[in-house]
Amino acid sequence: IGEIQRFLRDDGTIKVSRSLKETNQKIRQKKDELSKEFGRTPSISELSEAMGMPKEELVMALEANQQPQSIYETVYE
Amino acid sequence: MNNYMKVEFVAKSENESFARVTVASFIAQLDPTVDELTEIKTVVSEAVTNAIIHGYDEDEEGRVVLECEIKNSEVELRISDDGHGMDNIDEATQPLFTSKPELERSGMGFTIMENFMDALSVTSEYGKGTTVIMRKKFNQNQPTCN
Amino acid sequence: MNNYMKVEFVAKSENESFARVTVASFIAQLDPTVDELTEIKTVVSEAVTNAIIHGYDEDEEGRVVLECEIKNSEVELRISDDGHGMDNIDEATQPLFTSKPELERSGMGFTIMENFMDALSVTSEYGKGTTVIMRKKFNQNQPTCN
Ligand SMILES: Nc1ncnc2c1ncn2[C@@H]1O[C@H](COP(=O)(O)OP(=O)(O)O)[C@@H](O)[C@H]1O
Ligand SMILES: Nc1ncnc2c1ncn2[C@@H]1O[C@H](COP(=O)(O)OP(=O)(O)O)[C@@H](O)[C@H]1O
Ligand SMILES: [Mg+2]
Ligand SMILES: [Mg+2]
Repeated sequence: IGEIQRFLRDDGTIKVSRSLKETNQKIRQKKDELSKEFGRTPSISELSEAMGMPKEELVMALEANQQPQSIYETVYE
Repeated sequence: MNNYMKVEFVAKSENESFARVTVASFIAQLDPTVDELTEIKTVVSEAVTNAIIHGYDEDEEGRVVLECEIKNSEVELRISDDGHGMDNIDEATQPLFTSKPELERSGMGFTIMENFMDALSVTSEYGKGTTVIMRKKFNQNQPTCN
Repeated sequence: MNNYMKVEFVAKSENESFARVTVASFIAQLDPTVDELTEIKTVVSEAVTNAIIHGYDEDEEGRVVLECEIKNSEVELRISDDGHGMDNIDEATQPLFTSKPELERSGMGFTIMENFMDALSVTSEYGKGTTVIMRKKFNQNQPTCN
């Protein structure tokens, strides 16, 4: 139980940026799995159900690995 | 870092989760912790739900306006509606007070906003509308992990 | 299903990603596929980047306005700025045309918008500003399994 409590506490204090990136990787895996299974890309609701995650969190996490595409980096790096 | 956005949307309950993501993705620039973001999303839900349900009785002609301003590490949220308004703000903001017990509302909306934010102010005029302003400082303590 | 939102934000490049998530979470109501959502986010990026970089030269006094309307299964996006505007829209919308080659822009923004959306219209006045309107129908094909 102490372990779980520590896990929960750590989970709450990690930065959103890191949490979203980790979730993003899991979503990508799940998306590939479902695409193979269905023979087409899954819808947002299918993916959110498969991930056990609300649509809104899915949408935010989907953006997480897009950051390097931001014009800031395109223009200034 | 300073930034500003304003979003306006139809008073439909579907837009509560839209409002939550919108604010969350704006605040994400400050790279808060998961807990801090969850708290902000909760107060946005409470204030937006109040505007939709109490302000407009879910009348889809109603428009909710949500502004978010970032000044250095402080966030100010302003949620307003031109709906029914209230005549007794002191009573309305008491814990457990609800004017819609039939909807199984908890009456804890304002109490939650007060607890999760550093400052809360409510202005309202009966028949005119309501504005809720909340403030919170982020990144008070340096990140412990990352 | 009908719905409407309007968001206004400072012409800062950080807000490009904010605009993408805002539109994506609004459109999520139509239950698009992940790929459809990616396409919509791409056109939002192109139009918002243009407003910030070409319309305002990243002047943070500038405000970008993004409206999104859902009518049944059709989405209309309107992105506008009160920036520099253009005097030759035909030339500007040609593939590979860019007025800022020094920024390594590809000149493909309008071409991408045209390809990913069902309809694109651009209005602009030199010295006044620009409005881009795009439309797309979703869920053309019913889901095959569910
Ligand atoms: N935007 C608003 N417009 C009109 N009345 C409001 C608004 N927000 C809150 N109220 C009033 O304040 C009361 C308390 O709000 P709250 O603490 O969120 O509890 P609840 O929403 O569960 O009733 C509401 O029942 C309502 O009477
Ligand atoms: N919002 C805008 N305000 C002023 N000029 C614009 C705007 N959007 C596009 N333009 C003009 O149209 C040209 C082509 O745009 P685009 O196809 O997106 O290519 P790029 O952004 O790579 O230059 C730009 O280089 C610019 O001159
Ligand atoms: Mg409430
Ligand atoms: Mg462009």
